[in-house]
Amino acid sequence: MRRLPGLCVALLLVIAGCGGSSTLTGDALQKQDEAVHSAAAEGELLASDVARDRTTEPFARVHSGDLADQAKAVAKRVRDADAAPGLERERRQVLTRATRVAQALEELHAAPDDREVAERVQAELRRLAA
Amino acid sequence: MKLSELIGLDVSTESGERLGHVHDVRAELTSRSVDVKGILVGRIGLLERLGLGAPHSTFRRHGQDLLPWSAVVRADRRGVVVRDDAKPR
Amino acid sequence: MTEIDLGLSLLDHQLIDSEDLRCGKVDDLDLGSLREDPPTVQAILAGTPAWRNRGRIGRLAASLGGGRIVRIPWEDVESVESAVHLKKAAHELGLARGEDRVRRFVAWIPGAK
Amino acid sequence: MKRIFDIALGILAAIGGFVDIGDIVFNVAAGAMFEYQLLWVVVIGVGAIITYSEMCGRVAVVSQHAVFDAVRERLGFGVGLVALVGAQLINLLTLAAEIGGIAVALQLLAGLPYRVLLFLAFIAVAVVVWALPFGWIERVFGYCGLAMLVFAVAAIKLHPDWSQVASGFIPSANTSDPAVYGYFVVGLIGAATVPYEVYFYSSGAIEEGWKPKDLSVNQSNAIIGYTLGGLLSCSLMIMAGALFFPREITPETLGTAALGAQVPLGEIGLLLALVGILFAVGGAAIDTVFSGAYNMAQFFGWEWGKHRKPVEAPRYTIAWMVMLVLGFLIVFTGVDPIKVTEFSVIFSVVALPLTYLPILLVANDRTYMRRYVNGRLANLFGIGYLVVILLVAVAAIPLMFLSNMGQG
Repeated sequence: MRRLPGLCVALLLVIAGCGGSSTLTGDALQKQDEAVHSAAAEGELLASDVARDRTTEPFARVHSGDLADQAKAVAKRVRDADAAPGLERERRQVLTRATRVAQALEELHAAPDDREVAERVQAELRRLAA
Repeated sequence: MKLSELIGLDVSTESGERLGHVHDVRAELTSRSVDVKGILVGRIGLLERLGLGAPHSTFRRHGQDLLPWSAVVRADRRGVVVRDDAKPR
Repeated sequence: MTEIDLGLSLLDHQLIDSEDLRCGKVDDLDLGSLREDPPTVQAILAGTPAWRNRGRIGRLAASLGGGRIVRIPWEDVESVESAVHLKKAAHELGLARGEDRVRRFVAWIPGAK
Repeated sequence: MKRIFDIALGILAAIGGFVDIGDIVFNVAAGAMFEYQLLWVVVIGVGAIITYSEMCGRVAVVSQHAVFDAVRERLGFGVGLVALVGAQLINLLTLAAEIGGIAVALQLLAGLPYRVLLFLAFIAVAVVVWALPFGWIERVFGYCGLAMLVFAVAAIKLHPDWSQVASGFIPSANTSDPAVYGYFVVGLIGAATVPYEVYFYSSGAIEEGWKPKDLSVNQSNAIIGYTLGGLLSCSLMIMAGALFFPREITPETLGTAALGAQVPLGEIGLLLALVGILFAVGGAAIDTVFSGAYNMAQFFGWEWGKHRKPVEAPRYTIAWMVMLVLGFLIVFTGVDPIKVTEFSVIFSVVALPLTYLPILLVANDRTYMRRYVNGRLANLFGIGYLVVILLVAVAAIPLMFLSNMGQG
């Protein structure tokens, strides 16, 4: 029976983790950062194909829009939350990166058949994904 | 009585020893009628219901006993009572 | 002449009418009086209210559904295989009501006939 | 000659019909997250679906018991009804996900607004189910789904490290996050064994009027087709492992899968991938609609079948229509089809034992199966897989929570 309190705490932590608490721990921040990276890296692949005219206009437009939404969702989550003590600087970094990735992808979304825009976006996203 | 009422009833001997439940009803199918021959009594309810004791199943097992209907003294909603000497084994 | 277990080989099996249409399940069996020697299957019972004795879930399902019990005397049974084949057509036995009620709605869709 | 041709066509249809939205989502995500490490799970999943499709087909043809005939007879009314409700809820979620998938694929192809395309997908599925004959549906969607083979070409063109790929077929678990790993094991098995495939296969065998003598041909079609379909699942994972894993990309949409064909193959790769996804997912939507109606009809004893005119099987007809409308309404609320897919796959694993057990029992009953009763091999695999599925079913829900649905 001694284990019961421990179990309860573990359970509560799990529930809290699922419920999306408004305080970002280091781990949670790391997760959000990985999501931004993922959107940027995928956007880079897409932009590179647009720049070389290896895709279709609808696909480039719709998919860049979806990726921009992913980055925007991260930005919103990070903006609305407080960072755990000592993590405020990291929180801002993630927020800035997410916002920039979203902007770059929005640019591609707005001009999905412009090869020059695509080249610029690709370079920007490569930098942001690094 | 309906089959669904008979299946699941308690089975005991006249002297009051509990034998289990009615799992199924064995019958003889002729071109004209279906005559009840006996009841299958056992304790492993769920497995029997799944047909593990079916006469021709690969998984046939002997968790249930066939009591001939002639051994039944009384069968109503309160349960089935069989003669003492019908007790299996 | 074959030995069968009623719960396993009849109960819950498919009913098929003389026109080869599926028309319900064996929801229960009427064994008549158990004082007969031997008792015999008097009739097949089909229809929502017959689920009443099929455990707690059956009782709940029966109370939610409407309809009536259809009694099919054993004389109307042609043969027992994997399904139970009947000697008469579903509508003669009163087993076609459920399908008939819905048929009206389907019939007006182009290409339904 | 014609016979060989027929067999080849049957196999092709089976390959195209194997992959659905669940396979795409879980295989691509697994490759992106664990590279080739989870390939062995696909083999297990494909083995399960082959074992039980074979058994269901044989049971249906020899004993005329489709899956839910067997479920009701063997589990009884009460447990059977629980199994029915569970199966229908899962069918509904799966259907919703597949309709969403059709709309997403159309959107990526044509760029129209998502909700308009959802409605279009709904109408298209309704018209096809209503108007096309059974055999046609299987073939048309199966053949067009073959465009998915572009992913096999993509996987090769991405030059994966083949020795790494090979070692993925040996179970191993080098992971810092066992819950996520476990979640993907459950998901990959669930995606390969989605229950509607078994319902559809068994009822389809009765619809097409197979006789015991046709059994061996049809069965080998399915076995070869599913094996090759499994290779297609593997190539999705290899593609993702070679392209997304090193770049740390976590796929969140179907578009990411299509991008996986575009990067190595360009525009033609993209188009083939989208057309393949469209028909694979569309065919699955149709199979699910049918499966839902089959299950209801078989449990309650209604007349059923596409070979009947709608007025001859009116309750069955209404059943599929209601299924389709409900499935459409679920995605039309705007839920993410990918999320719906994940739920449907994970819950389907939980419900699977109640489908497999009755089939295994009837397949062992000589009264109905006569000389076609399960042999040792079928029982060895049948019982083995039942145990595997039971274990996976027990683990599924806890893993879903522990891994935060694979998010870690």
